Amino acid sequence: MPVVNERFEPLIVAFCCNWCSYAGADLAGISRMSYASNVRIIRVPCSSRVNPGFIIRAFQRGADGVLVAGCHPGDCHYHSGNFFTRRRLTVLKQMIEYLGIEPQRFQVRWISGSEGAKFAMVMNSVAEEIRLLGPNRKLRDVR
Amino acid sequence: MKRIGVFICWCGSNIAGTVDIDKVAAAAGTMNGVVYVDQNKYTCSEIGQAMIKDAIKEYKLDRVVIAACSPRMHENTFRKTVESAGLNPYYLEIANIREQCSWVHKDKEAGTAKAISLIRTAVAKAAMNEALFAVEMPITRRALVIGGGIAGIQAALDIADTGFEVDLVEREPSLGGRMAQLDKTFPTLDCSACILTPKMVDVAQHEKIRLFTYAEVEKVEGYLGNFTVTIRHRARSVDLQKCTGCGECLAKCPAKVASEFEEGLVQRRAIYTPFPQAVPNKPAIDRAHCRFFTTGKCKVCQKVCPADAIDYEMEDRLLTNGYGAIVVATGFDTHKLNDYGEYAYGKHPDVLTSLEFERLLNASGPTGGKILRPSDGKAPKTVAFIQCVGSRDKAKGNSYCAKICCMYTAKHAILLSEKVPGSKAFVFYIDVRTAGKDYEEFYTRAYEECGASYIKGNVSKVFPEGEKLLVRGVDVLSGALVELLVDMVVLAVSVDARADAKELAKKLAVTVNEHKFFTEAHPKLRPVDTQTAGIFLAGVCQGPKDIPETVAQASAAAVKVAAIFSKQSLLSNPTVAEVEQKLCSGDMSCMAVCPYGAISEQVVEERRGREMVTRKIARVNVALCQGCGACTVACRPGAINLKGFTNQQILAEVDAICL
Amino acid sequence: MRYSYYPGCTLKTMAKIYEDTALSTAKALGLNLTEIKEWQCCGALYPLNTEEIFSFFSPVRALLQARAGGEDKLLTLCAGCYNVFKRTNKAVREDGELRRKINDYLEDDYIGEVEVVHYLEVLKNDVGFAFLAERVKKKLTGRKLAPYYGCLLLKPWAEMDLDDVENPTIFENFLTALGATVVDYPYKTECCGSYLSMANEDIASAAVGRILVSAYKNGAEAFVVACPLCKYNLEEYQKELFAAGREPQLKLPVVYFTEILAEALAL
Amino acid sequence: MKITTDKVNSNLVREVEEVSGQKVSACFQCGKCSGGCPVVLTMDVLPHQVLRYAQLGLVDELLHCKTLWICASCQTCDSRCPRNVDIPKVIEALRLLVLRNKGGNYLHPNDLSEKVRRNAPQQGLVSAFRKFAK
Repeated sequence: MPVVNERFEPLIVAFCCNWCSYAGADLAGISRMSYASNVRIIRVPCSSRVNPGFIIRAFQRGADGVLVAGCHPGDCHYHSGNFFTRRRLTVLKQMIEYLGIEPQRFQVRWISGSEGAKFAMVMNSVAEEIRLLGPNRKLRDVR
Repeated sequence: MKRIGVFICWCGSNIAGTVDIDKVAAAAGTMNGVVYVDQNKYTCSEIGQAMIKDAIKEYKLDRVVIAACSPRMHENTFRKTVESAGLNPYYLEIANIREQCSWVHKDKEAGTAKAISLIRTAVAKAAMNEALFAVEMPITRRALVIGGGIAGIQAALDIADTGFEVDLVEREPSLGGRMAQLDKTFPTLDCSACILTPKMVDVAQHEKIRLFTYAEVEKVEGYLGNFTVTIRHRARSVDLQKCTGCGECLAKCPAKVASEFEEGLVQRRAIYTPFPQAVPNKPAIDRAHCRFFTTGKCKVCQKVCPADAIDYEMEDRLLTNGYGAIVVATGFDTHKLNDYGEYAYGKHPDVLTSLEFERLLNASGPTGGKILRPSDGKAPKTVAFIQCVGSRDKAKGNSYCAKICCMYTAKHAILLSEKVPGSKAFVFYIDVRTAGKDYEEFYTRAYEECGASYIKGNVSKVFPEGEKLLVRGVDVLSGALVELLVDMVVLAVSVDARADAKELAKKLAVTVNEHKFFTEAHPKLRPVDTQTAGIFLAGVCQGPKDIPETVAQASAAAVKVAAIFSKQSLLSNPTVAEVEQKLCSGDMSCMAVCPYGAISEQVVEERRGREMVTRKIARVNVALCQGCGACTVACRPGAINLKGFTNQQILAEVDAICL
Repeated sequence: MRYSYYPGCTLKTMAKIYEDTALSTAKALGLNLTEIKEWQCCGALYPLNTEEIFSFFSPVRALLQARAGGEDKLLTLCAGCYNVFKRTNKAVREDGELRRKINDYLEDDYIGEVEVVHYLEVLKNDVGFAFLAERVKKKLTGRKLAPYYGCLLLKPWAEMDLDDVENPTIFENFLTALGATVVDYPYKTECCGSYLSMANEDIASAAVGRILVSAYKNGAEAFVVACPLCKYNLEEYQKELFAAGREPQLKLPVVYFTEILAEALAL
Repeated sequence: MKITTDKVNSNLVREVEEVSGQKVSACFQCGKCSGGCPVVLTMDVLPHQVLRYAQLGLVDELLHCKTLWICASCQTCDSRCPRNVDIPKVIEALRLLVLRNKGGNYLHPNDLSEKVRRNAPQQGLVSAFRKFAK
């Protein structure tokens, strides 16, 4: 067995709603809170814009984890969007688990625009959890 | 093939410090469709913007990616730059390599790698960007002001003075709010009512202002420029048209309740005007306490009313109006003292809150402006003022400083010395905070000229000792125990957000902080705006502040409203949903999830084979659509897309990230 | 209604009358108290530091015994025991780290299942003061009684959660139910000096003096207490002040609330 | 007394914080603790000063003060503290630092008065020896 010295760095795709979580990510930056660099943020207007297809696609293309972050339920900029998100993604989560993907690889979190520290904390904990799981091999395209 | 230009900003050392710009530029040059890469120390500067414009022309760029700070910062600036170079503003894409990269990753290698990835993602999206066009939307040039205290009054007057119409909604039967309860104001000691009541009258008489008292906001729909608000006009049981305000009924009403305006120090009747200078100076019946409404018998007010203005049949009315902008000015509640048993409030009549003491000072108050003990009607010779009651107390009260108590307590001490000769004020404080013009001088006056003794130390307990009150604490500075036998104790109660602030926030779709104060859009640069366009904040509902600050904020909110109304129309947000007719199955799942009612059914005629058939499909009203995209996911055939955030664009971003 | 019952060391000796009257009144009110087996001293004090793990064993063992007895609630009388048990129980319930440490030493795992109650609390919540008032055979009309809470019943409020810490009413409502006149005085929750009287008698004496005088001035004829140590301090220093001639009027008896209850129930 | 950088940085402060589980820096010196203390008159260092000394590293001074043996742990102070500092726990930590040293005991059975021996309830004796001796 070869000795692997290099630490596995997972690739995580994060969908952040413009009004809360993306703003929270900006606030983490403004407050200079450092966090794991594994996360790539895609800005969407609302978490309800996130089509489950996007998440599956990320796994297909080789993402090791996917995070969807929106406003706290009840605080949605568009009144009700994140309630839809919650319902849709709960179903998706069950499907993803059924496919044999570890549940930690797909997470939904609520982070407000004033929770910069929480954003950083969530990024770190998600990155760490997925790092421990190792690379994702399910659903991947043969390339 | 698109011709994409990438511009990388150093932001001084903010980005260049943790991201190897040259390496990033080299990598960007190899990306699909990129024909030009440049870097600049400050891209947002005039020189930086000029560079972009020149490059667009020189290299015939048709898409632009700027790698710089957050799009929430400068997206609009750069869209204008791109537009002035002849491109559609939505051909621009921003890679956030500052807030979400250089500022959060200390490791230069990791930061550089991430910056490259972010730019690749933006390039992939930009390649699919399409020209988007805003449409002009007419706006309703009438403002709604919620709350009739000094903040709401000032905002309403300032908006109305610019010539636009204002509706002012006040929950109580009269305008005035907290300021009407005050006696004098710091640091000038001018009479609160004398400066407030003329403004109240101005509101009532202003031709551009419609005043709705005894009314509350029930429901808010719509968006900037076109809000639709339902207002509940509570049944006043008094016909304002007929009532002359003679006051016959007030004297004869047999039902008595504690007066809210007088902080419970005296009783009012069930039919009442809150205070003598009320606007409108016409009563309302408090049905919860009215004898007729509770027992079915009485009707004394009707009998004595010479104008036949009493109407027991009156019902709440719901009226719906359109507004272009809303100012929230709902004020505050004083902190409830349930958890402060140590101060004997409610156990001894001579322990008062600061607002109760304020009423004792007031010439129109229960004592006619004399400071008298509620217990025996005698003037107190020694008064202990306890500051920070419910403030700066994360265990039992508010963790924040209520900001106004130091100053109003100094005022109380000064007024005590003036009104009761030979009296003595003891002020117990944790810190005295007097930041404000002429504030420090005012505080100095309290202890230098008016003889107030300031004791640094929070009182621990007040012991009723017969007629007197034993106040026990320490002087932190000397370490001496303090035991004062005083005639009266005044508690400087903290300022709370309104108990129902959260409910109103929900109606307005704005947010509150952990203390239920409304959240401003940016703590420094947008202190009057909320995150919801077209809704502005004024006064203490946003956070504790004194009268000058409140007035300043109210005027600022008014200007914000006037700025919106200065145009006939607004440009719509072009990132709206769009239906592809041939894919739409007409099952209307999209309609069910749209929070704005922006999707409706449309019947279309189509050729199917040889015949023409009609069928229904979804249609998006671009004026109503706010671009959340919830419909795009609900659509089973995938017929709805969101412009600017299309499925194809987002998938391209996913692919670029996972490359 | 059935309860496990923890007497504690003082109730078997110095405060025997407290236990006797509690048991007889409980019986008269239809409460079934079963003394738990093999109990030890509760430790008298709740440990105020993060290091003393062993101080928790004795109360947790008693709680385990109570659980073994099959009752949901453990009834206590002495305010000291009540304070230790209630806080220990809460700590075990809420502090996972502490719970793990304690259970490492014990044969059975305890996670805070038992509810710790004081007899006064039982009278208020389970019996009900209205019901109690109906059962009174000899109304204490005209008796001017000063309730004395002390510290241990109420503080720290976040952990004890028995009543408002500054203006409690449970004692007052209890005495009112018995028909007595409640004497209100601002020192009813002030500390009597507690264990200081064992070592620093002067200090305890000063603390007690204020309480005694305030109650007396407000018309009290007797103190009603729930703690043997409070009773000791109030009685002993009253005697001293009396003997020293400083407060010669002071001759206020100090009785347990159960004694008063027994009297009202004509037991 | 003198405040020096060495004292402010001393390990003793950290030890007090560790044993007590309390953050002494949370205190903003309002004095509400001292004002309500039933036995404050006989203390040489008042409760709020205990916190102040601890903040400034004057722990030696605290280890020799009478206050440690006067506090009755009645918890009146922490029930009113606006900063959620449990002062009796801080005092307890200081007391333990003394008691854990040889000869640190404050109370010996022989010290008890005749009255206490005869009449005091067990509850009081157990409490006193747990507080004042190891």
